[in-house]
Amino acid sequence: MSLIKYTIRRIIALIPILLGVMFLTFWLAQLMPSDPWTLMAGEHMTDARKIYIEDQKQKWGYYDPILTQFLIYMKNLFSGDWGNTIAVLPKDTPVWDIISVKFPKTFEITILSVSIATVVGIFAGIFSAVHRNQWSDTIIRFFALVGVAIPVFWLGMILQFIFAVKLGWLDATGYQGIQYITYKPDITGLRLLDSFIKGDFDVFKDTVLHLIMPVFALSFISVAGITRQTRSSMLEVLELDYIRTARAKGCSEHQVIYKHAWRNAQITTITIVTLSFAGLLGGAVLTETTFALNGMGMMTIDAINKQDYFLINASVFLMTIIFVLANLITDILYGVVDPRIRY
Amino acid sequence: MEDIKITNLEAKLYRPEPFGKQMSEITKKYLGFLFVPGMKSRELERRHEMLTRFKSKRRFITKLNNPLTIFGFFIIFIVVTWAVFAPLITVFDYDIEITGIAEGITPWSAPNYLHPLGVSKFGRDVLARLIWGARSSLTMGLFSIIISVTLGTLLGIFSSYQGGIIDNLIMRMVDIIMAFPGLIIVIILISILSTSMQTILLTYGILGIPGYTRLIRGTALQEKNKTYVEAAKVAGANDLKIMFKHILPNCLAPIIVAFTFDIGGIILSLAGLSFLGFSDSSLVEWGTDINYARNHIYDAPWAAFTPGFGILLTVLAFMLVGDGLRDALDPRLQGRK
Amino acid sequence: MIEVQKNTTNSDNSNTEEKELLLKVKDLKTYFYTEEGVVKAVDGVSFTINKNEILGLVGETGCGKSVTALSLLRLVRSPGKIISGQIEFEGINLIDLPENQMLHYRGNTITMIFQDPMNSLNPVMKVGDQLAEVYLLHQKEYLKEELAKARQENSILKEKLKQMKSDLKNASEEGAETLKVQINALKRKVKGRITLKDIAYRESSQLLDRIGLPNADSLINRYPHELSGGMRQRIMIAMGLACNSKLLICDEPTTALDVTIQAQILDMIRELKNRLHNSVLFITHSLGVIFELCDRVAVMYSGNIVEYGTVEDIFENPQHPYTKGLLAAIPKVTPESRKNKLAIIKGMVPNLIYPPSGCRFHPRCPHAMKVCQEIRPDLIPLNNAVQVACHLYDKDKSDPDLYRPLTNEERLEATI
Amino acid sequence: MTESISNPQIDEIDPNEPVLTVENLEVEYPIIGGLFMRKVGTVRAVRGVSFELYPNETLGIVGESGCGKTTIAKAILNLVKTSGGSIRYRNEEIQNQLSKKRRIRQKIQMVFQDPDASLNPRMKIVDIIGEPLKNLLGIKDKVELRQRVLELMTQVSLKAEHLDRYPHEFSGGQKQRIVIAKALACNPDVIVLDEPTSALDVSVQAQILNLLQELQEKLHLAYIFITHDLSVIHHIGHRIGVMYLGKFVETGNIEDIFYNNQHPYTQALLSARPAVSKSELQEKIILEGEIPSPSNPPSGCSFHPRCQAKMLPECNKKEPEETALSESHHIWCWQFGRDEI
Repeated sequence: MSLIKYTIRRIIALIPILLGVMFLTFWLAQLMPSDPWTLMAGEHMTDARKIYIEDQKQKWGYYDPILTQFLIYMKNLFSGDWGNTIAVLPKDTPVWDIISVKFPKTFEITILSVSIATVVGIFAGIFSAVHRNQWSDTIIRFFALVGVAIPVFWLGMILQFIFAVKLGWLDATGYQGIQYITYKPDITGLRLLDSFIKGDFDVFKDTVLHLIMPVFALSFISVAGITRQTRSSMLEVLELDYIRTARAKGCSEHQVIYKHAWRNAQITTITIVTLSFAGLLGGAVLTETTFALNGMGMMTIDAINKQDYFLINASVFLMTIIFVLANLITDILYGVVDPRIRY
Repeated sequence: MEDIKITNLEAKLYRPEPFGKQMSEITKKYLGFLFVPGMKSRELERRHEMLTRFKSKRRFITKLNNPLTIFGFFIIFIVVTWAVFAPLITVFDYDIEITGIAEGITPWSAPNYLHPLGVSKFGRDVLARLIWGARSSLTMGLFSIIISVTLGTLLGIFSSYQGGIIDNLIMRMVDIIMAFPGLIIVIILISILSTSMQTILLTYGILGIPGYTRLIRGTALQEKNKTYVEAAKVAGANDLKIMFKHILPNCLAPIIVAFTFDIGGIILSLAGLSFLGFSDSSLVEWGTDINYARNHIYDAPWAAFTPGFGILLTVLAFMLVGDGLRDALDPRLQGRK
Repeated sequence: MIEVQKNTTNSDNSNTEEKELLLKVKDLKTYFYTEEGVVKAVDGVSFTINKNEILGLVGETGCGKSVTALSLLRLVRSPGKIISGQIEFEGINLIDLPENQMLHYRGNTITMIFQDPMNSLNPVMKVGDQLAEVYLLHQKEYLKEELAKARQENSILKEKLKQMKSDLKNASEEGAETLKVQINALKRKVKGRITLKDIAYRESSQLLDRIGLPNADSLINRYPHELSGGMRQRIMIAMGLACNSKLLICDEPTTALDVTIQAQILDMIRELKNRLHNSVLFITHSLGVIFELCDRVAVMYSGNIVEYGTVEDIFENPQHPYTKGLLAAIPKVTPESRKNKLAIIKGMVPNLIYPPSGCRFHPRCPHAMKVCQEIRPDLIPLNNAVQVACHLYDKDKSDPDLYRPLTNEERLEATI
Repeated sequence: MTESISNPQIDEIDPNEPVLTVENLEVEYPIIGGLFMRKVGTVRAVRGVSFELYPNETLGIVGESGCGKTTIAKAILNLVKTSGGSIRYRNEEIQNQLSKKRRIRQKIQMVFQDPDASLNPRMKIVDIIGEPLKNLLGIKDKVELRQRVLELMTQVSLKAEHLDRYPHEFSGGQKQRIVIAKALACNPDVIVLDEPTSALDVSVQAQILNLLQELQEKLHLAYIFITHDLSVIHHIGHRIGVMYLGKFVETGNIEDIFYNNQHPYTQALLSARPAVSKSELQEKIILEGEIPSPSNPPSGCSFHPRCQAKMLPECNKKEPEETALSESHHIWCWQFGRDEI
């Protein structure tokens, strides 16, 4: 009961944030040096083109003040019309069509990386906390810090150099081998999942081989954060009084750690996991660039470079929504794990 | 009550002793028992008294004394030396590094004795660019973080102390800014404004404010409810004094830790930004170098690896020191090791 | 309800010798290796606890009483370490036991209650889970038996239910009505599947009932933060008594509570002890609580026991200067006590890293002699039951140089 | 700019003139909750408390946690906002505006419960004790400040070498001395002591209590001594108010409260106090249940659900009124008030 109330309260608290972000993005995109309509026009315009542009101008409220434009934009957004691309190829396609192709790609890498990172990070963190100040702890801490400090694109390049250039085991870039370039993941959009469902194990294997390096690079970085967070919250929890009670009850060290301490340390780990998921989803730009994976990140950069107004807006909105949702999920999980929070 | 009372004369004459005299006192007290036989047990007590006086400092330093932190300090020292004395260390001038070295040098050539780390685009010396790059990374990292820390701290303390509507308003703004996808929004801002160093620096500085505001607000809220704040009010301190004389000094520990961490973080994201091509072209920058060398990992891997290694080491150093500082400063970890 | 205080506590002290020995601690030393130096928190403590008695351990902050308690269960955490000594529990030296056998004692035969009930219960686990855990840890066999019984009963009930349902089909109209009522009643009793945890839960709720907590059923489904401090402490006590432990160690269980709640908790401990005939080691800094609750008392100062004997003897006729000072420092509620100033013990508790030489109390002691500075006194028995660690009661005081009072100057040196 | 240190009008002491008068003090805290985190109710932490404080006397306020005794202290010192009643310092209304009146701020000081928490860990002792001197008396000169601080420290038996140390280098008792020295800095008339010894050990408590008594004799201070420990207040107090759930239930002098107590709560509280000698032992009255939450106090007399005296019909309907048993002894209980209605 109270959990539902708590959830509703969290959702209400998130709405103004979402609106604020949307407006700011909208405003920033308007501030960009070039005007979408001029870009749209091109050099040699047919009359039909002129009419089309004028239509678009009317539709998006070009002649109205910015607030009205924003409202119009929001209205269109909710009715499913996210605008058409202006400069990014293919031109004049609905933005949503492009995103629905790019998004699963990024999503696939992200979910894989974060799941691996979560499992590894939590265990490494607990191990490190339990063996505090022993050599194994120092090594884990050092690697965790390396993970935080390493530039992901550089890590990617090193992987490429070793496994693609020197050893020749893997392809340096891309999503698939040249022979599968036409393969369309048309069930969920996730290449691994679709090929597995359809039984195309050649494609599946090919995809796995292509994803190993980017997923490794991304998870190496998120593992670091998760390990550090888990370690420090475990250390904190292990000093608390109720851990002493658990020991006095006769719990073995294993029970103390996994039954009592870990449940309480989870709370902070949840945050870092959900936030790194949201962060990777929005910020896999660098990895995608390094490995030439044509996902959301690369698309957004392309859109900014070409000043594709609608595409920029749409992708920033999407990333913010994901971030806000991740926050919401974190909050709800907090409430589930810790009964004290949902008063 | 106590055995020793201070005479009035003593009270009037009492001034803090000069440092040298204090030190000689300490040596006398530390080592006195060596010279006077049979004094040992009582000397131990005195020694303990002196120890408690210096305990906090001592504890702080011993806590920093672990191999990882020392390693971090060592690297920071080297990188800072590079940045400050770059013109003395390398034979290649900054201008030459920008325009490229005179003819006769093949671009992307392998390391040789004149160019120990090889040559990159336009015949630029990789080592020289590594050294010059430290300068721009550190300057940009430091300046933007100083903007964030100063403004973020002020806002955080103010927000937490005022509470109510002001606090709510500030925190909603913070939430909004923090909900943006960081790198993307920087790129958008830069493409609106310009890719000059000042713009990038300011953008990062301003986008960093909310993080600090939130951090400081959290700590300050805890401090605000402690009894010493009420005691200060009873002693007649006004709001400004309470905010900056009482609350702020007690919030410094997390600021210092976050500061060290974030210098590393900013250097890292600046590198990412230049890797994507959004950088000030008049700067020697590690990220830019990697960007240039990206397509040459087949024929000139050194050109990409060296600056990357520079980034890794510098960032790692700041993180190591930040980690060490956190262990030393965190009150929750105090008193155990 | 006005309850006359049961003076059982002080009544049967006379026959201490006849009592059976439960725990014998000998020369226990627990040190903490910190950066500033070695903290000698417990430095040679010896005492015994008999069956069916309450021993009080009293002392001021930092005298090592809590560390003593934790040492008994070997719960001292790094950087602390038990250096030497013996902890003989029913003839078995706990110090030598391997860790997995020690687990069998913790929470089972020896249980412990801590000071702060707020933080001593796991905030994310229901009260019932935490109580059930004790049963699951230590009484699995018993639970399994109960489970088998419960399952059998349940299956019988299920059969009966089936039978009734089939009866219902061919019952007359009148009979059907009553049958329906019966079936519904039975349905509530029958459970789908009974697990070990259910049994543990049932036991927990019965336990809470037994020790007199109202609404045990709803209590076990709550989280600790929903309960008051006194309630939490009662849950802690219940947890300690779940397995009919032989020794209950209470580490300042009432310090964080209000006086009226403290009275309730003390009453409860006293009553439970009378019912279960277990032993209690009660640690507190409050002499009053000791006086009202305990049979015997050990007074600790700076890691040592300085006086040890029956509560009556020590409170009526304290021997050690520290005990005397402590008793005199308490404001009393009698008309004449207001007229005088409180007696004070000069100085402050010594640091445990560099404790004073000899008797640790000598820098604050009004009777300090030269010998106190040099030799640490042992506990020596006085008139039968009381033992005191003080040079004032040395039998041989022939050496005039050793047994002269400290000069003012020496004293000053010692108090720095 | 700076106000003069000694105000002749204030410094004159008339022992029969109350130095502090509190009338019908009310303090409320909002309860925040619901879907939108709005105010959904109020906790009446203090409900109509009145007392007078005379120079040279110690007024004890006794009660269990959550009964509002600390709130009274904070209300007097303007650390919480009051919602009703009046607080007067020698006939000058100071309710909710003490912070603005530097002249009176000097005269009312406070000692907090936890000496550890009431000292700013990042300030030196000289700065801590010197703070009121700087802020309230406007002493800016460093040498003079050190001088004054040293005098104060001597008064509470601290040594000159302690001047430049940080709080963590002191023991609990010494820290409390520092706090007392700070409170004494501006020659106050009233010191509110909020459980000044409850965080301390018995032997240190005795030192502090003796110090407080000495200071009172020497400086003619008036104390409001808040505590939960009856034996302490028996030792140091002159008049006592026993509080339960935001209200006084019984007030009187030592004789009245300790040897002629009438209210069932006072009796229970006294008997619950652990004795340390045979002569003090008495029958235990074990109260049942817990102290109710002040956000949802019981109807009528707030003590009635735990009261062990015979229940009267009024007990759970109307709040009891004040009844004077003697000139000094007042009680809020229907067992006494009923006859006169």
